[in-house]
Amino acid sequence: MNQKVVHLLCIVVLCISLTGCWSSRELSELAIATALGIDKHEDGYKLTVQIMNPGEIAGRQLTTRAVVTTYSTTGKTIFEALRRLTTITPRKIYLAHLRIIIFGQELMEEEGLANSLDFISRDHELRTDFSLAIAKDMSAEDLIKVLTPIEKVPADKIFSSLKTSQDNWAPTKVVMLDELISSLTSPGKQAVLTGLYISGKPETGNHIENVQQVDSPAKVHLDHIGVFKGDKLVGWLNESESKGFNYITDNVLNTVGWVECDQTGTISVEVFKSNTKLTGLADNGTPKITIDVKSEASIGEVACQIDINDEKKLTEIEQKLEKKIEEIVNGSIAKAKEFNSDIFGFGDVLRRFEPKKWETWKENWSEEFQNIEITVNADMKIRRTGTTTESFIGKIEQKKEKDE
Amino acid sequence: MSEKVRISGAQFAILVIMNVLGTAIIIVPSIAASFGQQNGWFSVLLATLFGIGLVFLYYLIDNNHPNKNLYEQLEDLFGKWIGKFLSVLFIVFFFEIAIGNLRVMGDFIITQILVNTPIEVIMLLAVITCLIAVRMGIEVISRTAEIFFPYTVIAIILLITLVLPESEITHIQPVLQNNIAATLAGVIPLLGYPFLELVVMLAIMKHVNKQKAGRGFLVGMTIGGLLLTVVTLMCLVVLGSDITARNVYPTYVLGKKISVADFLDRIEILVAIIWFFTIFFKITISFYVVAIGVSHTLNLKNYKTTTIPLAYVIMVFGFFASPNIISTRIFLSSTWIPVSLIFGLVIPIVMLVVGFVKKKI
Amino acid sequence: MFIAIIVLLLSLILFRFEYSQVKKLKSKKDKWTLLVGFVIGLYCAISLPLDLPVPHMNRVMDQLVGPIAKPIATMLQSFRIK
Amino acid sequence: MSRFKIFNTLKDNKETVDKISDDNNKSLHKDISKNISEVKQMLGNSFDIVTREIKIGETNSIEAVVIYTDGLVDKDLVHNYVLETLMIDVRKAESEKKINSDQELYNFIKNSTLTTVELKEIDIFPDLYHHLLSGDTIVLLNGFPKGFAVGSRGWEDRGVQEPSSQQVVRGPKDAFTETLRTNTALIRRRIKDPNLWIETQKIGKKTQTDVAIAYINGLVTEDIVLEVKQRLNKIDIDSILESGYIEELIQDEAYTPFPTMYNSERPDSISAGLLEGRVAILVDGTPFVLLVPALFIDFFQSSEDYYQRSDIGSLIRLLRFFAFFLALLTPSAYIALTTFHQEMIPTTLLTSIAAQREGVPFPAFIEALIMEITFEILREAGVRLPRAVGSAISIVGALVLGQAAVEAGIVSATMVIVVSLTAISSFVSPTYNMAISVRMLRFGFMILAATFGLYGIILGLILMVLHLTGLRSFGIPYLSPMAPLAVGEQKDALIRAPLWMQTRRPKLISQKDKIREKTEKPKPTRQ
Repeated sequence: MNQKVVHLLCIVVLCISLTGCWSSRELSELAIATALGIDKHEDGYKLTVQIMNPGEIAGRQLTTRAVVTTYSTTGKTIFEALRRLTTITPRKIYLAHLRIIIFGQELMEEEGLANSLDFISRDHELRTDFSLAIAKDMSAEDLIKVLTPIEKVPADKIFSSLKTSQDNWAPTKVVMLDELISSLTSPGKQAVLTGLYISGKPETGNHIENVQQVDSPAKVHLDHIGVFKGDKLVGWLNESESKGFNYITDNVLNTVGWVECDQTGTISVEVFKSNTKLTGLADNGTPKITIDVKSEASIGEVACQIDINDEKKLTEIEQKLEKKIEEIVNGSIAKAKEFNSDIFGFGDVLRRFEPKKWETWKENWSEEFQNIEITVNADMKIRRTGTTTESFIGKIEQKKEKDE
Repeated sequence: MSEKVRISGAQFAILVIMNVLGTAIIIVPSIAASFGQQNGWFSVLLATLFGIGLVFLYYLIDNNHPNKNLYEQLEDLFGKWIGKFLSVLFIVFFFEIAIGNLRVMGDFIITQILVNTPIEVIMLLAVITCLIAVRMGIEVISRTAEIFFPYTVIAIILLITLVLPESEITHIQPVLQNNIAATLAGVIPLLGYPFLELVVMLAIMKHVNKQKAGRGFLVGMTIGGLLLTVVTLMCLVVLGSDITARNVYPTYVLGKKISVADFLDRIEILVAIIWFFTIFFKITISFYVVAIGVSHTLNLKNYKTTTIPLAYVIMVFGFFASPNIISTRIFLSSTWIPVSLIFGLVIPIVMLVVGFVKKKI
Repeated sequence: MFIAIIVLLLSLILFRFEYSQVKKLKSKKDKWTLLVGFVIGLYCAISLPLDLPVPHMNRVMDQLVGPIAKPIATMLQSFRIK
Repeated sequence: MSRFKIFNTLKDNKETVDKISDDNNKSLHKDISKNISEVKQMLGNSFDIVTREIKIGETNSIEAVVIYTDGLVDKDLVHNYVLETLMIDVRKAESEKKINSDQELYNFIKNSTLTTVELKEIDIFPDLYHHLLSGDTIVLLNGFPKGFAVGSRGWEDRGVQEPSSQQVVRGPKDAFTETLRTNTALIRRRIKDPNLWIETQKIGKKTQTDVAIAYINGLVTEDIVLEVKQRLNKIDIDSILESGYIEELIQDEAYTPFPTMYNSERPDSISAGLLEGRVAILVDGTPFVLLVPALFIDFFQSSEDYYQRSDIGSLIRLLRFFAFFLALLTPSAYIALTTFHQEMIPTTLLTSIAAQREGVPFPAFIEALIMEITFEILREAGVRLPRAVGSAISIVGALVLGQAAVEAGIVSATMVIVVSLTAISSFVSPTYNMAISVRMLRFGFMILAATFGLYGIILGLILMVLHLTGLRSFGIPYLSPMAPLAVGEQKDALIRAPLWMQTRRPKLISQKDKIREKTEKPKPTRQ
């Protein structure tokens, strides 16, 4: 009965469909951005964007042209700078596949993070699955320009090495956008960002020779964690402090630690499981935090004469490792206190355990943070010894002695 | 006039669920978190309990007048002219639900999915689809809902399970320790949106088998409310209260968090598009109810007469409903509360009381 | 202007089809409702391209229930996180 | 080619014939020569009409004529049982002095001479033409304004062969043929139940095609049978050449891309349908038999599902539904993802797609359209071409076109993959007509995807489902048992439960004689 009308409407739908394709963008009209660098500039911001050249990555005939290109502009705001980029880029920049955003150190120290972050969190094109980092002692622009071997797209290299080093080595941390924002806004936590820097000859980084040599002259490193207070960068944690930070924030998936033997030499262990529990307590009005680190490890390398078949010796090693973890953790906390920045989220812990007291501490938490009492309990269990039991090093040593 | 068709209890329950979720699923977590912070999920839970209470009220009303829809009941209870006047008010209320949801849907699509497309076109397409659905009748609507329901539920369950690894229970701790007053206050806007809007179901309840209507309503309301609660809870647990409150569409951000083995990620649009089903049915039901209301009030022979003009009006009023997304949020937590209380609670209670009194006499 | 004319033309075709359907109902009221409804609908339709005034429903409601809504809103606002 | 003898029951044709020839109810003449000349004139001296004038009897010799249509009759039968008996037996009988008058001779011929099963007296011309053209032999005697129609139908026939569509690996390999009798026989051989009723009627003013409706009385809902009959009676058309004519003229909804009647050339599918309480419509002259009511899911079921283990059958059925959606949505999803929602594609995949599209001059939508249309043309060419070259050419065409187009940079390799995936998926459908619907709808979805991305696709899906839920096939909701949901029917919908679990017939189609079987779950009898 009303079939006619329905069909008419369907035709109308199709007509409308045929007249406009407002939001469509052909793939060949897009410049897929993989990394974004934000630096301070006298005009406001300097924006550097790394765009990949798909034909060089997956095309059928690869040439020796670079796989990525970078463009830089300046602008009063980031949004403005990004749009101004269209005057020099051949295509519209597409940000949804961004892997990493790098901030220049200068910008972080002087300007702060907040203004840059708003655009990043507001723009619909940007997702949340990219990581953020700081260019340590250099501008983000220089860092973005470095070509990397193996991983064709440099941003991919940085992203994946951030991930693998977080998973296997521990002194770095992949910081995603929402985590960063929530630690920036939370009164009981301060933000951190991993630092990146170039070693070798940075000036050769953006030449194709950088990837043509076996040993690239310019390499990207990542092993420091930048500490924020408010939204400004106040300092850096070194490798061992970064590791301590990751122990406290329960961010250790797998790492390697070593202790010295009784004699000369070292034993390395692979920590394959680590859990940290933070408990807060208000003890007579002063905040108190207990850090329980429970780790399991296996022996990875024995470079000294030791009989690891001996349980007592194993317990000794365990105790040494525990002590070392405690040292690392305490070192990290001391550094944080030095910067007066609660990067571990102790305030958040107290908010959860002592919500009432927290309300009183919240106002001047940075002072309270200095007085915070911290107890570290490390518990290390060695579960396995690898594929061999006793090391052959002992035998070699004995042989040496005999030969002498 | 309304049709003489039957819909099954299960179909009715599905329609109720679709109406509870509707657009609410994309913005309720934000509203809840902006009040109760980490306890926002509790506000939604309380509102759900209230909603379940509402079911009994509506069930009693319907039970007094089986086989009569809302407009017929109003005329029965209050006489022809007062009844018609109240019907008109209800029609305006349902009309507002239709255009409000249309607008929220349009805003959502152009903010997140089709950025450069004019909102008029998005809304026009949705209205045309709704129009076709409304003209096909409540039977076809409820059957279509039946077809799409599994996908909606699977999408929500997938969302919940896939973001589970990202969740951190610390985000909602301490549980119910502070912010209690704000948590309770947060229930109030949630009552109006979406639970009191469920009064719309009174207008189609007569098509449902009398015994099954109440059960369907109850089941639908419970499942819908619980899904809303769980989605809010997941938003809070995964994103934290701050980001949940800050985002306009936190559930969509939650969808962005889906990542299974670095392979099954970036599927939030798919999830969002599937929620579109719930929104579609919410708009369609309100549209349908407005259409039968108008034709009942004017004593028309066929409700389809009014559908095409109404489609024009809904489209344009939807476009002008609110100047921007912020005003929609303000509207939902201010004006909409008394309005929905009047139509969803006060008038139904009066109807119930008058019904009882009349029966006694 | 151009869009308005297209909208009008499409609507007239739609009206023709719909009117032939409604005619079958043999009800004067239905015919009149359709006619009046279409006039209102057309006004709405061309108001978009021609910028004619259309009431903003949310604002109308704001004004109608403002006296009750205001205190509730301020009360709620006080509970909101800052 | 085997030769089939067809014996038709003559009596039930009377009414229809009367109805058709109301205007021309001319009686036969007494004079035989007048009759002959009238017949010859009416049929335009067609050369396949054979008239053999003979004289019967010795003493009471009567002029007679035997008329038949060459090619439609079984010549042996005419020779042995008509001509021979008339010319020899009558003479013998007469010589024994049994026949005295012409009237007696007439009765003798009628009762004792013509030794065929079917014999009918005719007295008007329309009857004569009808029988003559149906393959009966007409015997007219001089002096009588009436004659005999002797059932002698028998013509060259294709014989029962393997079905050309709906092939199965396991299952019966016979198929319906162009002859109605053979087809009914094929069904009867499967269902030896007295309640299998077959009613015929003639449709088509010029073609006079036999259309039979078959159903199992007691299983079928009478309303459906009545509805089928009423709809068939409403048909007023001059020709019915295939069951497609019937389908188009009696379906519920004229404007729908979806088939609301099932057709099959497999006797086992049709028998299974009859046993579920459906009605089959058989049309003379085509091997495709219609089955009503037909539901959406019927088009995803193959009779082989029931001959295999239930788990295999279920999985394959699910695969078909999946393939349905692939065939429907793959190109549109590709367009939507590459032109609207690039963020949904994993970066590495996006890079390789982007690299391929780098040199392609067309937008993705146009590219998809070109490839889809090319493919449709190839497929159509493959079907119509002589069988020997058809498939080879289509494959070669696809390969050459696809490969060369990619090499030349006109289309991207991904698009070729997308189109071939779509094509393969559309071949999975066990019924041809559902596959055609999908082919058509695909283009609509592509347009929607090109303008609104996934939003458009979703709107299209909602519209499609709205349309599907609104459809009915002879009163049965098309999407049942999914919407309205019938939990009990799910055993034979998306999946195929083991036979011993399907104890009841589909209740939507028939409410009568609900219990199908009472077999218990099989287990060894000895513990």
